[in-house]
Amino acid sequence: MNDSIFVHDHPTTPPALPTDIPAECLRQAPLNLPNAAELDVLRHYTRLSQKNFAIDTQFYPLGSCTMKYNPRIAHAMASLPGFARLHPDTPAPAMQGLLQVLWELQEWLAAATGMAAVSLTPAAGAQGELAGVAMIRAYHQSRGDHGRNKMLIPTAAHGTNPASAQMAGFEVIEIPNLADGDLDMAALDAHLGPDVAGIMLTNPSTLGVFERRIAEIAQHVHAAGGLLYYDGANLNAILGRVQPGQMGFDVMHLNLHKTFATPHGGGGPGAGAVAVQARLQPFLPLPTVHKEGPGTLRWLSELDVPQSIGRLSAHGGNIGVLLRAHAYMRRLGRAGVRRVSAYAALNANYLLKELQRVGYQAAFPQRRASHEFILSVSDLHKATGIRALDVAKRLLDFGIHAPTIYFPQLVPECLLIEPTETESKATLDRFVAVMAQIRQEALEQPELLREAPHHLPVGRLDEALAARRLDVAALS
Amino acid sequence: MNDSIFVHDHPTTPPALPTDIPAECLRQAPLNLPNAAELDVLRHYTRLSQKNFAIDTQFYPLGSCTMKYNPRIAHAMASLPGFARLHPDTPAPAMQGLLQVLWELQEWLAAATGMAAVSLTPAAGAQGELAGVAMIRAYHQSRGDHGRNKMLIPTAAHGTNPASAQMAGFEVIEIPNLADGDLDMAALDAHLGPDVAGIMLTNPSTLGVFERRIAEIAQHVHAAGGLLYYDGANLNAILGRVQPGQMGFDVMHLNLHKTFATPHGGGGPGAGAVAVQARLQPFLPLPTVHKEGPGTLRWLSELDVPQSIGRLSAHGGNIGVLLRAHAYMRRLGRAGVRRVSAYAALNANYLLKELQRVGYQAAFPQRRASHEFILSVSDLHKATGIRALDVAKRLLDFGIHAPTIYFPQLVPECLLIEPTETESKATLDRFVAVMAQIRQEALEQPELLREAPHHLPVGRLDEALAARRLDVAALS
Amino acid sequence: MPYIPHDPEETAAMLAAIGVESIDDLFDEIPSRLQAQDLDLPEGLSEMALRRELEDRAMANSSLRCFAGGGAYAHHIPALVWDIAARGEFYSAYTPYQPEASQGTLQVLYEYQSFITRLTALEISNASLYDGASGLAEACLMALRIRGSDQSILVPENLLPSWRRVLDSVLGLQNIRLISVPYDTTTGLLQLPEDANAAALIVPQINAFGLLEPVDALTDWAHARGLLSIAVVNPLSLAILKAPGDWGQQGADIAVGEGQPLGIPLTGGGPYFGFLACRKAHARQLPGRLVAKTVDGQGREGYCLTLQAREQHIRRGKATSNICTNQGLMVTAATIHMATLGSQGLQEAAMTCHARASRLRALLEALPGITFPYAGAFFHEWVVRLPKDAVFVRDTLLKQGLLAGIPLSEWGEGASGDLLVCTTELLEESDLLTYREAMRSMLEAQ
Amino acid sequence: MPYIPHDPEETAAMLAAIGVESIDDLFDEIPSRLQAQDLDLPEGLSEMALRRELEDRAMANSSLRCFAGGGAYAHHIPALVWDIAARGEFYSAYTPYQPEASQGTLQVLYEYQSFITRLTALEISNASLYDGASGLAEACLMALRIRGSDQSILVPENLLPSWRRVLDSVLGLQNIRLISVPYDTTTGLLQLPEDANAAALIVPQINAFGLLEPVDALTDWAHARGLLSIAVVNPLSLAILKAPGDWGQQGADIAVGEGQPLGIPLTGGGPYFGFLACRKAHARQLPGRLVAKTVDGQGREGYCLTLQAREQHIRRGKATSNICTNQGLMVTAATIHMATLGSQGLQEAAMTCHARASRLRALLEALPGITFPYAGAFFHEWVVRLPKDAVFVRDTLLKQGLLAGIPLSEWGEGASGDLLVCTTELLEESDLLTYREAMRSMLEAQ
Ligand SMILES: Cc1ncc(COP(=O)(O)O)c(C=O)c1O
Ligand SMILES: Cc1ncc(COP(=O)(O)O)c(C=O)c1O
Repeated sequence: MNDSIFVHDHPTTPPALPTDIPAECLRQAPLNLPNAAELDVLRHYTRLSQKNFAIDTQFYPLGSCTMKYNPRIAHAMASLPGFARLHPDTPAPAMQGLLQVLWELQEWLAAATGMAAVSLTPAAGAQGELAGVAMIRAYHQSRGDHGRNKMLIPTAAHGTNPASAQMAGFEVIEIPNLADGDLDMAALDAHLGPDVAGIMLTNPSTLGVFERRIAEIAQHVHAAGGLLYYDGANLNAILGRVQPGQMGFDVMHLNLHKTFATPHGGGGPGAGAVAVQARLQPFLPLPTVHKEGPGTLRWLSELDVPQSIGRLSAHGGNIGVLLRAHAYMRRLGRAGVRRVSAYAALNANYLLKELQRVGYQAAFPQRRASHEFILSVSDLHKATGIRALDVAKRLLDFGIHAPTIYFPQLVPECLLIEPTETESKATLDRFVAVMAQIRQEALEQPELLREAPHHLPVGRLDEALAARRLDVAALS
Repeated sequence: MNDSIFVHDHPTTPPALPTDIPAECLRQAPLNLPNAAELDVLRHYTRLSQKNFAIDTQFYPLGSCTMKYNPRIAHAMASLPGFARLHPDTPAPAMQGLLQVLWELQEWLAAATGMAAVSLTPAAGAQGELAGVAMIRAYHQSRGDHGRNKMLIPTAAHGTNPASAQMAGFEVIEIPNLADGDLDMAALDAHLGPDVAGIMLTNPSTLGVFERRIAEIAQHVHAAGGLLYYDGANLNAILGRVQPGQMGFDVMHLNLHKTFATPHGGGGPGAGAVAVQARLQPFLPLPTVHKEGPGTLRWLSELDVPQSIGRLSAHGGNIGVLLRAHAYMRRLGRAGVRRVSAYAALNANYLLKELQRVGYQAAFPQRRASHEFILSVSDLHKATGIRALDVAKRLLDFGIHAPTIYFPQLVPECLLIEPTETESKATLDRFVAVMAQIRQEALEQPELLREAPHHLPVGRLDEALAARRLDVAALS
Repeated sequence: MPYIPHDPEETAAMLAAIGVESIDDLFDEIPSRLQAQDLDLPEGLSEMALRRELEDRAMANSSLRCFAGGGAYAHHIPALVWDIAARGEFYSAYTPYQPEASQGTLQVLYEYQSFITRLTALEISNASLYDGASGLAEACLMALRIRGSDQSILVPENLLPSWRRVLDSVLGLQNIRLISVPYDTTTGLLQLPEDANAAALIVPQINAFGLLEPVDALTDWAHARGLLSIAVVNPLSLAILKAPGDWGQQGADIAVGEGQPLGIPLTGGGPYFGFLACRKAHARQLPGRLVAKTVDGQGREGYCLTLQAREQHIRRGKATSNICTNQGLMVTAATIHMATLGSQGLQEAAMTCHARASRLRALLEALPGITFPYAGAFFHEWVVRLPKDAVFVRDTLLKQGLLAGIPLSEWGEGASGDLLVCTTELLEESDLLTYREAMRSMLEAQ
Repeated sequence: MPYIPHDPEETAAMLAAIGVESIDDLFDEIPSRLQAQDLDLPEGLSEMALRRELEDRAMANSSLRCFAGGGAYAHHIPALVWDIAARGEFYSAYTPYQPEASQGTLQVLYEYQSFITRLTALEISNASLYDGASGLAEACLMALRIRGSDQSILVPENLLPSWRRVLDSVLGLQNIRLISVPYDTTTGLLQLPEDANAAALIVPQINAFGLLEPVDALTDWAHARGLLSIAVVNPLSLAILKAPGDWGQQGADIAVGEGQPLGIPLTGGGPYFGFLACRKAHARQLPGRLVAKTVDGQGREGYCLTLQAREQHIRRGKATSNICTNQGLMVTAATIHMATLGSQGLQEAAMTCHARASRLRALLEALPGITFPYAGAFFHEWVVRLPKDAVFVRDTLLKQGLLAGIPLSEWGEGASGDLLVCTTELLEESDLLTYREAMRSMLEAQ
């Protein structure tokens, strides 16, 4: 383990506090953050960084997260002083460069999704979901349709879907999936009715397969007066090829930190832009950018958009992330955007085929992979007691980040694998070879997996102890 | 080992070459550099970087190299587009900002060294030495004193000293050191005469001690018509406290990549500015910066300085390095510059004392350390066969870079240790503890040292095989 | 093909392995009528052309000396902060689901939590929320969960209006009542009612006019009436201002704020991050990620996410929040920033901000026609009342390279001449003089 | 104390351990009269104030569209290049004296050497020299060592004059004779004498006027007379131009050049790096560092410095050069740059440079009064002869944000209207048109 930053502290005498501030407002106990030398700080955090797995250093096939290459040029562009030093309350005439970028991004995302309008403000997917279902709510209410308090969500959906629906005041109804991965239409129909506000779907679904009856679903939901929400987490699978708008969705979010290659940053920041069909446009969260003419762009406010669901953060959202997404889209252009889904699908289907070849079981063997796919190691589990967790931990020993495990929960002992389009065949082939070796180890030396990882700074951590002790801050 | 970058190659078809260039001038065989995906390139070099020890990640007490903290602000400043995009042939009125920085640096280095004038152009210490001895040569010749073709150099001097003297057409005469580390005055006097151009000294010397009789030496050399060259590699020991100009030196270089904290970059670029007393000013290498008034700075050329020894590189030297040195000096200011030598000496003397305490032998136990000091492990060698090399390699296992070893060659089994002022007491104490442990290991388990390093990507490499095979480029 | 490594031979080999003819075949489960052809997007650019276009755009934003605050502050960020935060190992990693492969991020978060608890004098800090305003909404929801019955919150009218809007948007969805608490228009300070039925009182220290509130009294008022006290604080100010945990008799229950002043560039409004700290007793109601120290099988110390049962990926609809991706990289930068400055550096920055504010106020006081509507103590921001329309003044000073402040009329507050002015350590004495002179000639002009 | 970690207690404890009273005591071996007190240096600045001062200085340099070359070229550098090269592990390491702890730097250097040998079609490349010009001086010394007897070098008069000056300065010290070889003033190309006694002929491809020389004939001429051929080349041009190893019957013996076009920012003239490649037979005469692949005790592949007996730290006065610190970080960046572009990217960049040069020449040809003194083939740079003084024209175009080229009169060459103009891939068609228009109005003006 690295030393704590606190070991680098050099005690100092706190300064005399201002005398023109009432004593009752002033700090009591001296602030106790470490006073460390600049080199010690630099060294500490540089060395900590080296303990991370990251896209820049490892293959990172974390399903549902689209861990693709984050172009360094996007970081450079977002860091230009002309953007980085801009105060949010700068009047519009003095930030036309930024507004032009944001306006273009709105336009491009609308084009990419087949939607009428976009708001860039949500800070991540989950906030986009909240905005989306809030718009659904506002839409129904604007029509005087007040009884729609239920949101349908597939059992396999990501946890943020029900959490967001709940946060927007909806009751969540779960809809099961069939064995082939598609939604259970009968269950859906059984729930549709005047109390249903809409349904939240991911397509391709979190099961890694395309929901084939999406047109039919849309028709049924719409017929029942509901709206369709599209969780854009899996947009990478169909980018430039299938527009959610064309599938019948009314409102959606995009995870720019997935599909549009902005960095995941060890857990954010992301950006969860929302896109809507025309009838939902009046409800978009604020602010959005409006172009009156070249060089005359401005933010829209409550005065312009009185029906808006309002604001989700104090300013315009995660603008630095939006700048990166803009740079990425501009670099790729029309053809490049379409190639994303093409090669994401190629990599996923190739990997699925190869992993099946070396003995792994697909959760949906009759289906094409989308940009990702699910393996289940239930067979290994039965034969040797080895669990998906053990396979994941052993992968770390080979310098490969583990896939997502135990999500979606309905597939037992599952690994959700998403290679992304930016990985080369050579990287995939190495992954297959390692997975083949791990499978053999599972059968021959299962303890090698059960005790993995062996070659990392720490072994498996005692999570129960962590929760019990709850040592979440160094005591001063 | 990392894969080679060549494994990431994707073959491509070379383009048709221009038709308006004669075929005989065009490339024959297609160029065969790897065409790798951006992510693969990024990952390859990021991972390679992690295999280095560096100041930013490890304590790096490499004697004679002054591996102090390289402030990140200096890098940021040198990278500003206003500097980084400046073409060298930009007319002076359009580069006043840069010229002002360089002019200030000239002034400040003159002040710090007690010299009359400075040229920043040499690219590293060795080029500074070449410039320096060339100026000595030019000086004598300008006076019609043509017989001075010998350069005196202490046996313990750095290899670049004799190499530079040789390169400037001098015959090198070695002067021995006494047992207390000081120069052998008798030997010096014996060689002084009308054929001696001068002497090259480092002070503190490469033995890590201050040459106490420097005033006397200067007097003798000057009396014999010679000049004194100061190798500034060890300036960190006396910065802001003793000026080489005051010690009697006529000409010197500074290693800005040592004393002034510019990065060593895995082997450069450095900067080896030269400073001279007034009588040598006409010979300074070109270009230098001249200030006619505020906002009217310009480069001096051969027309201005006809006696100059000329140019050492096509432009003005390693300007990006000079920008970093300027930023560092400006940040430190008068008081900060003086603190450099104070704390460098404190760290070195403390470390020496502590290492003696745990059993190591100083090469010059009666002397103060300067900013560095020499240990000899001859005692260990006699007792166990363990060599300085083994101690060095074992240190690597503890995440500490090895000191300089076997330099200066005249101290057997030596380690030249330079902690620098930017390391904390805690870091030094840990080093002492590790050295104590290694000493114990040497006595109890010497094979642990002899086979070290154990925890690095590779063990000791077969250098003989390297020279024999001479595999110095991947065959295409 | 930008960012795609495949060459034609590899693609062919992969297709063959899959057993299809073309990439299009991989989409054969998707009804073809859903498959769009060409999207209405521009052509791609080379990296070189992209850089040129975006550098031009960046230049099209004015470069202004910043006297605006209002929740986003121009501070000096040491060069090392983003050099380290932007290292690929931090930048391109994700949530530390595999702790063994994420000890870097996890230890950073643990240190971050430690720093925030020390700044706030509370026991637990989460690992970030989206921003201060959305963080306050989460804090309110948390208070409502803790209090159980009461479905209302007391919201001061001198809370930043943009924050109030976020509360309206987010809490409104769950029909939570936001009870406005007015401020005294002569002092700018909160005016509490005799009594109130609510889960919590929001206490903004500093308030929207830059004024310091009597936080001890406010906190005690809330506690005396069984309300929780939610402190809204500027983290940099806590280097010299009383920590929420020390407010009143018992201290605030929850502290929340905008983390931007801790090393995050302004970037037109984001990404920033929200911090949230509370007492240990309320740990299970905390939204967002939380990192704890623990040990591995060999007893080596290490870090992992903890109390995950609060979160959406486990608890789904019953989670304490829907937040998943949060603001990790911002918090990484903030941690490095705080470690680089240390208590000493933070205190110096805070003291300088305050000194500059006092100085500029003194400079302006001498100008004819200028008044200061609120007399109370401030940290680094105050309202000046100009004898001209503040929007007009602000727009005019723009041309001299100054962002003079935020006209309160843009918030629908105060008089038309009211301008909220902020100073930070980035401003030197010469900048203050420039400001004064610009203001003087502005006011003298007809 | 900037960059010094000690607190007073630590300092006191350390002094006590040493057994002295004060830090000054540590300098007690130095005669006190030598100890200066206060140096004439300015006060220190905070990082914040430093940044502001230097940003102002950087802004005080004009931002110009660059049409100047003459040995330093404005090229696009992909963002990742310096993001990686500036990582602390590369930036703050030193010469890989401990190979086990420096495999990163060593493998980079090995790959660099591999790339240079492929660009030049020679067998061995060293790990860098200071810059192209000083590299040429080293190449001459190397040739003299190989040839042994002859103490002279044939130096073309159409070699860049700054390079010639470096040869004069460095080689002059050892009394080496530099024999000038004139060029034909109508073609700008080298004019060889019938015969010559010298160790080597320098062959600049591209020459100082941007022209391509008949390198096959020149190389064969040299070899026929027992001279070595030293190729001076622009590494980017080698993506499309004949590699030195393929020149003439036997190929050039040594290739040397300025590495700056390979990902190094202009920075007013440096740091750049010199590259030098040769045949394996001459390995032991090579100046500078050299990295080789080898194995460790367990047979694992690794890299280390090799043939160190050539170098000053072993051979001292008899070393092949005095060079020690070289240009490691520049070569690291160049390696990443070449790997990022690949052959394909380098070829595209080279082709674009050439296409732009042809295009701009065509655009200018249409302007009245303009001529081109040399008709020969070029890569990306040529001389235009203006009907006005080129220095005046250059200075006037500066005000329009254009660095129009290098007036040859500044080198003491050509006619007063001669301007050396260079185009790279950074210039777009619109820039060429802007240039043409600026030139047109310039020439039309009285
Ligand atoms: C399918 C799915 N939906 C929604 C989300 C939530 O997105 P975010 O983490 O950006 O809030 C995720 C992200 O992990 C996801 O995978
Ligand atoms: C004592 C001494 N002199 C001279 C030099 C040469 O300096 P440079 O490596 O900058 O050429 C060095 C550097 O290693 C040195 O230590």
